[in-house]
Amino acid sequence: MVSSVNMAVDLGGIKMRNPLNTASGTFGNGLQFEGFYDVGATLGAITCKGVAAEPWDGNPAPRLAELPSAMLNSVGLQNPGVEGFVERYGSYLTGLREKGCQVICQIAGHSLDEYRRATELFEELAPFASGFEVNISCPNIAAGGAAMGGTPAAASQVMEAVRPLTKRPVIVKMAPHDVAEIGRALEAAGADGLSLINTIPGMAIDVHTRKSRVCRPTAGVSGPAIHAVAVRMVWECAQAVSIPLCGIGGVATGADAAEMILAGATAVSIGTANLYDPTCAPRILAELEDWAVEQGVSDINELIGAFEC
Amino acid sequence: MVSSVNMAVDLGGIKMRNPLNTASGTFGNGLQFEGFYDVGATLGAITCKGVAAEPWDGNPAPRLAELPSAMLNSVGLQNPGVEGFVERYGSYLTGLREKGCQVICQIAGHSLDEYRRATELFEELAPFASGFEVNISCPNIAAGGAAMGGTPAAASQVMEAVRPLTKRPVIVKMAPHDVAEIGRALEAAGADGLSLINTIPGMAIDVHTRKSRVCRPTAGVSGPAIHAVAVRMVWECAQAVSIPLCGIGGVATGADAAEMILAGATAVSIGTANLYDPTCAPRILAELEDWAVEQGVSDINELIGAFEC
Amino acid sequence: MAHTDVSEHRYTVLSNEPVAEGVNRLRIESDVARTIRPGQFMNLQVLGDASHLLRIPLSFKRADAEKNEVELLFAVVGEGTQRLAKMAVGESSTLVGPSGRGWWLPEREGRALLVAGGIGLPPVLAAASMLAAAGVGFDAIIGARTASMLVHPDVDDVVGYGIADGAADASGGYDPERMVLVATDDGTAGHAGFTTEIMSKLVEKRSYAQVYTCGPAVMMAGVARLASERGVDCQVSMERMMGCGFGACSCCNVALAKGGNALCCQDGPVFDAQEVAW
Amino acid sequence: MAHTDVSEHRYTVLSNEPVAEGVNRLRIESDVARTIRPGQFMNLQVLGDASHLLRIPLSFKRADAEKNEVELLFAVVGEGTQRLAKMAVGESSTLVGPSGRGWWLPEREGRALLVAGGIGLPPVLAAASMLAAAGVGFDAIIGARTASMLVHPDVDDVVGYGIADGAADASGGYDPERMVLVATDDGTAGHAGFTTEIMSKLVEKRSYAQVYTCGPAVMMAGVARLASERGVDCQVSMERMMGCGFGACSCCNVALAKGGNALCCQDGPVFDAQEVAW
Ligand SMILES: Cc1cc2nc3c(=O)[nH]c(=O)nc-3n(C[C@H](O)[C@H](O)[C@H](O)COP(=O)(O)OP(=O)(O)OC[C@H]3O[C@@H](n4cnc5c(N)ncnc54)[C@H](O)[C@@H]3O)c2cc1C
Ligand SMILES: Cc1cc2nc3c(=O)[nH]c(=O)nc-3n(C[C@H](O)[C@H](O)[C@H](O)COP(=O)(O)OP(=O)(O)OC[C@H]3O[C@@H](n4cnc5c(N)ncnc54)[C@H](O)[C@@H]3O)c2cc1C
Ligand SMILES: Cc1cc2nc3c(=O)[nH]c(=O)nc-3n(C[C@H](O)[C@H](O)[C@H](O)COP(=O)(O)O)c2cc1C
Ligand SMILES: Cc1cc2nc3c(=O)[nH]c(=O)nc-3n(C[C@H](O)[C@H](O)[C@H](O)COP(=O)(O)O)c2cc1C
Ligand code: FES
Ligand code: FES
Repeated sequence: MVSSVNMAVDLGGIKMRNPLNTASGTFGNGLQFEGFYDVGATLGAITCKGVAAEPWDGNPAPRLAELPSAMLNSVGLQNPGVEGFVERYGSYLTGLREKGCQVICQIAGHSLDEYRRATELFEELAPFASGFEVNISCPNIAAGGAAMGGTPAAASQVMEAVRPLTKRPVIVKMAPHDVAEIGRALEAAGADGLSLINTIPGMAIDVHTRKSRVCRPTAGVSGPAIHAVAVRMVWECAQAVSIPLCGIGGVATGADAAEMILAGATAVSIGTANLYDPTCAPRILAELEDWAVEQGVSDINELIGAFEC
Repeated sequence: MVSSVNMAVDLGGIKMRNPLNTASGTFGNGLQFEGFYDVGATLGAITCKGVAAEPWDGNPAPRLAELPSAMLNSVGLQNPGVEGFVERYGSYLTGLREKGCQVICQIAGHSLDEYRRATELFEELAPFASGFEVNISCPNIAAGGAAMGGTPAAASQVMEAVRPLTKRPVIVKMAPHDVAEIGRALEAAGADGLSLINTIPGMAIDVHTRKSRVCRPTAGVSGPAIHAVAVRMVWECAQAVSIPLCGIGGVATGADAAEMILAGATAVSIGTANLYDPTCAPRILAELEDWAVEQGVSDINELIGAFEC
Repeated sequence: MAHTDVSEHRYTVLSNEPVAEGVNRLRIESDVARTIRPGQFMNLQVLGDASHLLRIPLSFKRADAEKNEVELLFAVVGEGTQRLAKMAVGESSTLVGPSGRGWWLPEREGRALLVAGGIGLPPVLAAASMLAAAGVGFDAIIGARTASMLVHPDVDDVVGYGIADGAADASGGYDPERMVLVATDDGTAGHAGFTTEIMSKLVEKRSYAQVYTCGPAVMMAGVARLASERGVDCQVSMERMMGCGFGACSCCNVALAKGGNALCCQDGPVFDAQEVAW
Repeated sequence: MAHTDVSEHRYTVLSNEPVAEGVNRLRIESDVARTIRPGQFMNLQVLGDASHLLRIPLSFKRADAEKNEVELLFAVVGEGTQRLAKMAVGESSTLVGPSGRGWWLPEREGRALLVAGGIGLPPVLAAASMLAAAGVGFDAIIGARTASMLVHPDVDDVVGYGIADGAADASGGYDPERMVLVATDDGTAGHAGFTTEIMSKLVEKRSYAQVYTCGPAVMMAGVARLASERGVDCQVSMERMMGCGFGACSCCNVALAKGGNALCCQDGPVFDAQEVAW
């Protein structure tokens, strides 16, 4: 990809060749997309599915419902544990690194101890990880996840537990809630960057059976329907912290990604759009680059936070 | 409307012939819909546009942008003040009451004092008001609105200021934020009911100009895109309080309204759908009634909070 | 103030085809033809894509109350108008209208001047028909970005066409006084430049009692300024994004010179140019 | 585990018409025909309504690698399949596939039994073709709610039709042993009742090495139980709402008998019935 505009960005020490990243849980672990395009040659980074120290089964079916311009999921972090993950994807992910695509491994846990153990295992088994993303915002598990990230104090605790265990960059995946306040707390606790937002908790009821359309009463809303809310939260968070942000939520076009950057995001992750439009990432990247050219900058970094209000 | 199911509900002392209400700011003050159907003969209640003691100009253009399955508005509570409102709509609204449709007047203000003055003026000038809704959740004004309703303490203050000034039912319109906690505080402060949610703050940037697509950086997202989030918040709030709720957010079909009721709403307001589908209310009412029949109940009240989880 | 005559009507497509670059002529059958007046508008629902909630507000060129027919011109600019352009003959949906306040006849005696820019054309053509029917003489300035975007047949049909004195009027008669002048940004037809440039010369030659204008906001502001400098009354048809189109949401405000806001869909879309804060 | 052969392909509609009440036959031209195998599926995008994000996962009846053609049958159940039913000849969009793991040939020698319920039919017809090509004899039980919902021509075409012994096979030959039995819930054709009722009698008369089934979950569970009681291997084609259809989201889990979850789109849709936690 030859371009007149420098597209490289630095997400808290994770040096990306361009701002495009993938949202955890919506990109398998990269391999699933190799039939669509050359992942390693295209993206700035990929963020892998949340992985815990031990394997998790995830939630029972049904995990998915369709909503207007959105989907509702309750996967519940099904994952094979760090060992299983490294076994299955380690060599593939090592290959991605060699192609210049950064690999961000996501750390999940039900308790501080589990977060610690997962981090230790990753440190030991995943030399290919460019950095880590700590998931304190999954709305679909009963313990850990959003339950651990709901207040500045709880969020900091997780960051403080993980921080001493690795020298690699650590970013934190935030829930769509009090992002300025919690962002500040996470920055103080040593986060190298923040990614936001995770899905917005929502509810869909089958009015005939009076039961949830998914396996739990509430689940996570994602997709274009949440984009404007996500951009607003990125902007609010950007005002509050000085560490870099990865903007996530309903990005499906280059313009959507550009909005995130203008609002203050250094990198942008594609989530749900990967699922229904698996070839979207190279297109979004091209559109983003065209936009940077149109804006007359020589470096995309000039556009970060360049929203005028 | 002859029905085998009792559709009448009691929204904190506001006795509605059926659960259908309209969301403030999306229904003019009723009169605008008379060309579409007989408002007074159809709805359980209407909620009027927010009105302050003195006239407000509202925000400059543009106030509106279209989003996927949603719209973004920044009207900023343009209103003619209580006197102007009563002068223009008083006799029409008195007529609605006579037809059996309740009239809820919405109170807006920039400060506790302004909320008090508006309430006093309404008490004096609006005998047609069945009750009041206090707006502590408008995201589109710099002072008052959501700024007054952001914490349990601030929200209670407004309720405590208004409460002694009227004997009529007072419900409070809540922002999509900490609804359980703030709901409990409002119940303790004497609210007869709660209505939720107001629009979700969002942001839409024109990436060519780098400026907001509306007049302020952030504005309010409404429509089908927010429905699942709204249902979840109604459910969360219903667990936390024992006063009745009016469910609002993206209701466009009878099934959407039924979800609100199952989640714990006593009444349901139609908002944005009134704008793009102005004849929707009678259709939604018929669908809701069909659903109640299908569910085999003799009284719609049996379905309030009947979500099974 | 209340527009309880605004209602929902079905419409059925009678014809729908391109008439200039990026412009379609749409003929619909609808009851709204019976009540709609020049300068008013209707808000059309185009089915198919539930992610686009809002209707499409369109002015019209001509309504035939007897045949229940309305003729519209619309620019294909975004996804809504693209879907509208795909509606086939016989397809039907609903519209909300007739909406807003339309043009009024000149309050003073004398000639009228019509200035249309781009897709501001349809309501200006409706004004022409209104004036012709009332026996008010008028001249017209029609602007477009380039020749291929000029809606020749429709302009011709209603006000006559070309940079010439004298033209057929809407009733088929002939007004030997009428001037119809064309401007394109790139000079591919008529004057190379803006309609306001023609207007500033024309108002020196002829005197007018009333200007009717619709087009891009910057053009209308220029037209309003020229009219006001000459002390000529000026009616402008304003555009705003519309949430409802019938006064229910307050999304379509037009700032007023005296302070405060009017609603474009209810108090307009036609305003006295003097009342608007430009 | 990795399905890097899953890719995006264009498809163009060759024909699309109703063949039974609420069921369309869709023939498409697409490269996916070259690689897709019986029991696999594809995930079709239907353009038009941006509010529906998800693609429509469909199994297929027959693929012709030489002609680049795939034949599908789909039930019109909701908005997505309604839009698909409106796609006209020549219209095109994209699909993702070939997805998942298809049917495999029986591991033991002997006759196979096919059991299809409702719109579970297409993958079962694909299994029939696969068996016929491999020279494996089979019987078939085809269920529907009512006679008008039976897809006569397609069943006939592939396995023969009717409550009779002996039927034409896919290669046009004649299998004098083949039984093709029909059940409708309301008795308007064949046995009045469930396919499992026929099956429980049939397995007493004939012995089978392998059952292939697709249909409503409750039917498949019944078929799996009957098979397991008789010690017959059973392959089931499962359905789940799918976020992606290629292993990227983990939305389509199928609970396993040994504990844990498989992904329907990647580890299935065809599973060994014994592996599934019913
Ligand atoms: C009272 C009124 C009368 C109108 N009459 C006509 C007419 O006779 N013929 C005609 O071609 N157009 C007319 N318009 C403009 C027309 O409504 C818009 O072009 C149309 O809504 C665009 O829809 P879209 O989905 O294709 O575009 P979008 O994709 O929504 O937007 C494309 C562009 O059009 C602008 N736009 C969108 N909606 C409106 C709107 N409601 N008003 C103004 N600009 C808008 C957007 O800002 C954007 O720049 C009128 C508008 C109003 C308010
Ligand atoms: C692997 C696989 C193969 C399939 N093969 C076929 C086939 O060959 N022919 C056929 O007619 N149908 C098949 N289906 C089912 C088909 O995908 C759904 O009927 C279709 O997606 C419904 O879309 P809709 O938008 O019309 O319905 P919606 O309005 O979304 O829903 C209508 C109903 O269909 C159900 N449904 C929606 N999506 C799915 C889904 N992905 N899987 C199962 N049920 C769903 C909903 O729960 C609801 O009850 C298959 C499904 C899977 C998973
Ligand atoms: C099916 C699915 C699974 C997800 N799994 C995870 C996960 O494991 N970890 C996580 O942090 N976020 C997860 N998310 C949230 C996404 O990473 C992302 O934050 C969210 O979907 C919003 O972005 P989008 O609208 O672009 O999808 C998941 C989302 C979806 C739709
Ligand atoms: C154009 C517009 C104006 C609004 N004005 C008000 C208002 O004056 N007071 C208020 O409490 N809510 C106001 N709202 C919020 C609605 O009452 C409602 O809470 C919100 O739109 C969510 O419901 P919906 O998705 O059905 O529209 C407004 C919403 C819109 C779209
Ligand atoms: S568009 Fe709703 S008030 Fe004008
Ligand atoms: S549908 Fe996404 S993993 Fe199966």
